[in-house]
Amino acid sequence: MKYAFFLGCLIPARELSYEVSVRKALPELGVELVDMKAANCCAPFSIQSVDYNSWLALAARDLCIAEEMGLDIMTLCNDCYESLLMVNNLLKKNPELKDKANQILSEVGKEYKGKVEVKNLVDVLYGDVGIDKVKNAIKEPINGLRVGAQPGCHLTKPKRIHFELLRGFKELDELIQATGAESVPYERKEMCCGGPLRDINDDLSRSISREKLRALKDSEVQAIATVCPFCFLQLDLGQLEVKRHFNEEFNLPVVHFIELLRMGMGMKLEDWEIKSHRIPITDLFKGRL
Amino acid sequence: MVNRAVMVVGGGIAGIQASLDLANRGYKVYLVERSPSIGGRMAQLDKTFPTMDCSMCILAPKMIDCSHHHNVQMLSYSEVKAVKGTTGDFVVTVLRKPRYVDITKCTGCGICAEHCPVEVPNEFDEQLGTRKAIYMPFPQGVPRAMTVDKNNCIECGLCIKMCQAGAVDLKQQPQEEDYNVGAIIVATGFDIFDASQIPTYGYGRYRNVITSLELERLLCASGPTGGHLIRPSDGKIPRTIAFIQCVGSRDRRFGTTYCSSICCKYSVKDAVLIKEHEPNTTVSIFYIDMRAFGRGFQEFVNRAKSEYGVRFVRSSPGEILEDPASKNLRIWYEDTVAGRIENAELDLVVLCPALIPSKGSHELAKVLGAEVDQYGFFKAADLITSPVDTTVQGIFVCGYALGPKTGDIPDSIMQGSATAARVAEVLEGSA
Amino acid sequence: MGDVAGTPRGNGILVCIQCGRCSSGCPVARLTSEHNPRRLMEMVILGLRKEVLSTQLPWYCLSCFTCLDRCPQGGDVGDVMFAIRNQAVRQGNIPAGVAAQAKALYETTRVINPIRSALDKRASLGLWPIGTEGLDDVQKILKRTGMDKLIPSH
Amino acid sequence: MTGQEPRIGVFLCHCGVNIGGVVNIPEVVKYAQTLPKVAYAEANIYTCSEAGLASIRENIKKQGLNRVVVASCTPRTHEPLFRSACREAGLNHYLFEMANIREHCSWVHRQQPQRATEKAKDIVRMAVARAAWLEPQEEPTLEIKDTSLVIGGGITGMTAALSLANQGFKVYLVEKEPELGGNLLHLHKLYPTMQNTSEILEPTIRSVNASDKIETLLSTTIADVKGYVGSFKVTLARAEEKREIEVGTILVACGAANYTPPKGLYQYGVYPNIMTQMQLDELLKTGEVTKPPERVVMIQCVGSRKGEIRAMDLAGFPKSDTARLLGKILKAKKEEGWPYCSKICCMNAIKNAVLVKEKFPKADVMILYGDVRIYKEYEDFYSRARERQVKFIKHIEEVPPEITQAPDGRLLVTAYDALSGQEIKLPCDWVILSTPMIPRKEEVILARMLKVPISSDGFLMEAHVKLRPVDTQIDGVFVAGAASGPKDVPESVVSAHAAAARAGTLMANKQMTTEALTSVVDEDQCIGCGLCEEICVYGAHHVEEGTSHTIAALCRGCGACAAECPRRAITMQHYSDDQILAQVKAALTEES
Repeated sequence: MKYAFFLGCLIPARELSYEVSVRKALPELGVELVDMKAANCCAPFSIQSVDYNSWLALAARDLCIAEEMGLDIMTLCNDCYESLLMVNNLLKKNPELKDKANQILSEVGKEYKGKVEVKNLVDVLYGDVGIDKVKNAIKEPINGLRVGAQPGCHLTKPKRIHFELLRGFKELDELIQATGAESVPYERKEMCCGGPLRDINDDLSRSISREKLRALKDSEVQAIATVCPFCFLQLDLGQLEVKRHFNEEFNLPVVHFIELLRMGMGMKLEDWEIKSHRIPITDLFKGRL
Repeated sequence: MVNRAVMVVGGGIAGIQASLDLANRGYKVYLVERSPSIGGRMAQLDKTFPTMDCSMCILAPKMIDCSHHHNVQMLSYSEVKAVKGTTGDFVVTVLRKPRYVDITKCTGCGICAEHCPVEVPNEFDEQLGTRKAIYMPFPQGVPRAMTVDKNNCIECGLCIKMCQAGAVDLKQQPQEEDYNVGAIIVATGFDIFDASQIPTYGYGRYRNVITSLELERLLCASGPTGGHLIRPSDGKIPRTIAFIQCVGSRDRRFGTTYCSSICCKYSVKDAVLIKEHEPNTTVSIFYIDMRAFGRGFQEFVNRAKSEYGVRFVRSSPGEILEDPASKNLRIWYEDTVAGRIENAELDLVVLCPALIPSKGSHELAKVLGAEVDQYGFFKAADLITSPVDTTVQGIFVCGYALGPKTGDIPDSIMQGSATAARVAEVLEGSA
Repeated sequence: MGDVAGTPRGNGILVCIQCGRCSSGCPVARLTSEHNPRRLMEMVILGLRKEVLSTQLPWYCLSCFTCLDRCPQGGDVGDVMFAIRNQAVRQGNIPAGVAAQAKALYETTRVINPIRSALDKRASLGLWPIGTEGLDDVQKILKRTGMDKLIPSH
Repeated sequence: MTGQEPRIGVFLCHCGVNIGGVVNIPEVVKYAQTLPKVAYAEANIYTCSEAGLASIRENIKKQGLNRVVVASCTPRTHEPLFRSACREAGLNHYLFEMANIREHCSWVHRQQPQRATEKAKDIVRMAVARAAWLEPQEEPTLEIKDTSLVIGGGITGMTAALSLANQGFKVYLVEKEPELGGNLLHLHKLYPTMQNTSEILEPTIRSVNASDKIETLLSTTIADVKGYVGSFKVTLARAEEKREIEVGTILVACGAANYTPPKGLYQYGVYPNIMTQMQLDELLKTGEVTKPPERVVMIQCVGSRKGEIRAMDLAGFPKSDTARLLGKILKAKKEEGWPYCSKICCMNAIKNAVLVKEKFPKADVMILYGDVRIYKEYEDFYSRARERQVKFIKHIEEVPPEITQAPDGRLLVTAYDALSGQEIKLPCDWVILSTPMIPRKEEVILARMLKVPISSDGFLMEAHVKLRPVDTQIDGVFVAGAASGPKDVPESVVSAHAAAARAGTLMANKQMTTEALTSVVDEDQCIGCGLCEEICVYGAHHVEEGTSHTIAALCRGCGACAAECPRRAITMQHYSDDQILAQVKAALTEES
């Protein structure tokens, strides 16, 4: 299994530990990652809000790069996933849009052909690697840990599937169970982390995070597992901000799901990685770090 | 020589009306009904607007007329399997499912049921009540004969011992019979949209979220609770109740884009009934458009508001959450006229699901070679000029088998009579 | 209304029956009465340009798509928001945060960029250095689409 | 049975828990057995069930019963059933008496089961007392002429006429206008198929004219109706000339009128370019539009869903004044509006909105509504209208839209949009008012001739709003289409076929029997004062050679004549003084 590895902007800038865990864990599961060094930003919501055509063209350019590599794309960030998948679907379905994008791309000597798929970490682990292979890779199961999964909005939404009809995000749940931990159901599981309003309306953004955190607290989870680096940032760093503004404290450790998997596979986290969590995880994962 | 025999498929109010009109005219009518008794959906209802007649009370006499009528031969617990021929000369093959009871001997006294040790949920009560493995779906059932539900029967033989008439016969076999008729009338009615397909409302997960048909049974004096409105989770009398309209209706996600036509109206009726049962209950109706069309309904809505204090909220709620401990429900909605997002705690929520084509009607359409519309209801030959003709000559359709063209019971009855006219025209006359 | 309905992401406006499932599911609308996706749709339908485009209203949306999830008409309310925002930006209505990201994109191909220490850390871990490869591609594209002119202070 | 000693059988019904849950039935059974002339009494779970009826039949024979009392629910729904049970057992069904211990007892006294039981005993005692005096009656048989009169030459009337003709009956089709077609003549296109009305009308009119069984009478009205089911004698008037025909059945299909707003309502008749949907239809049909409109605003429920329910109690009117008094009511209604929802206006508005869009693609079309009452699968039609950017604006009763005229002569609609919570100003070129279908004056006068009751909202009343939608309370008279309330074309066509079926069945059987429940005049006592003839609304009495006679087929057994008669010369069969008084006595005597 070989993928064009789409890093996006946030991970190299803020969530290095996510990237590192992926680079360490996936090869163990037979996944080979090839970097997309010439890629540009996926054109997330902020850019989509400014101009539609630019969104199409920028995302299409990244897709072209993957096509040139002849590889499907794997993203880590839900925003990148949403943007690239949406555009890929749009251009595949709609020849007019495809021509429009290609006219713009002709400026930079590229042409979108529609030959690759866009996948996210969960798709790859659950769909391509397979849940059994993941289970087998678990050496030190994280038994008994009550985890609240935060799949993030754009894991399912960009497929324009009514997730009302597939509540609970069974793929991520099963992956968490595979590590031996328990994926605890909680109210508003499908609810947004609040991240998208960061820098637009911080107060609202934090209030939403608070609601989410309250729901998680209510169902007595010990840790939150995220897939999207934005969700991670919003719920990890966010807890400090919530504490500062509403002086309401949760102390819920947040981990990237891949870290959970990695610990389950018996790979210890390094000191700097542990420190990169604003809410300390040391007590919770004693002996695994 | 005109073939003055007709087959009516479906023993609901529409089929009954068509049968009686034709029988009174001297036609031989074969009335085919899939379930053990005729009566259809109307038999399940509590009371009917606006006379507030008890539904069964005005239906029962018509049902019995059918069973008495020398021109009506009832083929209950039977299904149409095949059709050959054309107008004036159809040959219909009917599967007579084994009742395991000799209908000519059984008096329906019910002693067998009293002794039957097997108790299962009763479909007629929307699973809220129970029946035995040998049963009559409801006391006024027609024909007045028991039926053995072989899937649940443990063959203990008690019923055979108990039956004075010696009517029970567990060895009965399915039989296929051919009937030669001049015309066919389809009156297969509707089924209910599965509300659990909209998980945000929690039907199937939250016990105090019920469908309107379940409510009818709860309100009905001869229903599982003897007409006492109690909520499923704890048998308490609900003090705060909400109706939610358009559950599956006007919904593109399930292809049920149409308005089911009756939900607004029966909700107002039920709301008023609840107020009459328990005056100090808060009843709210959540709607998008209050479609109280037709004579008397708008006036009824006004009375529900002013006299009974029923609350009307223009809103389609976003979600319902259950409190695991109390099983009370929290409903999130926007009062769109006030522009406020609100939430309220409720004891009971009644969903008003879309009406969809009845099970098996699609197969029937295939057998008949009749076209169905995009929703799966029988297609009228011409929406304006031939509203009760199917696309096949000599085959007619009435009641909800036509889809939401049928606003309510009077519409079904009119269509039933209309098919009778069409049959007479086609068989006796020049059209 | 036409301006929105006419755009690729805006046609969701046409199916709206104002039922209120989007608003009652919206996490933001629950917190502030200022945001109400249903009302915003109605205002667009009525063609209240000024009230919609020159205010904060289009910028409250999280793009969490819960509305899309709830809409019985399958209407993509979340998408309509982008159609509205595109118009708002052309009226000069663009929040600082969005403007900053757009600017960063134009100048570095990224909306967020690593700080010095993060770059050093990458190096120390032997990860490939984040550069600005493809920058003139990005700039060519944004010039072609005219988005460069939409970025304030640029 | 007369002269024979009464042997009364009493059957008490539990009606499941309806009665049994409140009244102590076993106790009442015991009590009934003690009553004079009662030979037998039993209880049934459901007397109306096969088992219950079987038991009645058996015991008539076994116990030699010659009177039967059933104490259960209402005769309205169940008497025919029990009567036939008696007949089947060879007992004249006028020897059957029914006591209502459900509506009159168990349902209204749920809280006091003890006293309810006592009351049930009283009711049963009274029924038994009357039963003792019951006498067998012979029901007159009427010949039914196989000719039908259809009143109204609109789509409903023509469809009904064709159906009857196709069933093989002779039909007189009467239309007051000089041509067939009715309301459809004024409409442009029909939903949901969007066909031109002519596509529907012309073929229908052609087949009406082609049918040798239909005699069409144009510019003709109904002057008078005499007779009764099977042989109505109808006087038709064409200008001056009168003509009498005899028919077995009558179908009323005179349709409905369209409400015209009073001058000034929404500035109707004050400013130009304010019209009703009907007028818009004609405009779109003729297509004579000088200047294409930039914006068209439609307002729903103009004159409907207004005011309170006020019964149009015509029964109280002296016949001669019907027209005048009715005129008054219609005038009042014109001011205050009609209470009901006219059902078809929303669809009609959307249809015309789409047509306007097709004709003038640039036009902005807005519909101000209270509720969008697009029922049935027409919802898809509503969706298509939104896709064509027809705009729907919900206003609330409290803040009705206002219309003024801008200096430039354009109209300005100011409306409160409930869903955005703000007032909006809509400069526009046309304002279209959606007005309801309302009862016709002629229709109501006709109703008086036919003795068909009028419903509270002025339309002809069905025999039973749920179960008998096209029958009337008068045997042989049927109603179809908008005459019994607003209907669109498909619904009217269905009701036309339904009425044709009911009438056809009646005529196909060639004869029917009617209730013996009529008045009889004791000729020795009668002085021929004619009071009975005067008060009988059914015209069942006429005085000849100094004595009054009853026309059995017309008599509805109301008993007004018997009550009026100064000489007590009139007896109501099956409701004789003896029977009533026995009942009253029983009511007053304390139970033993």
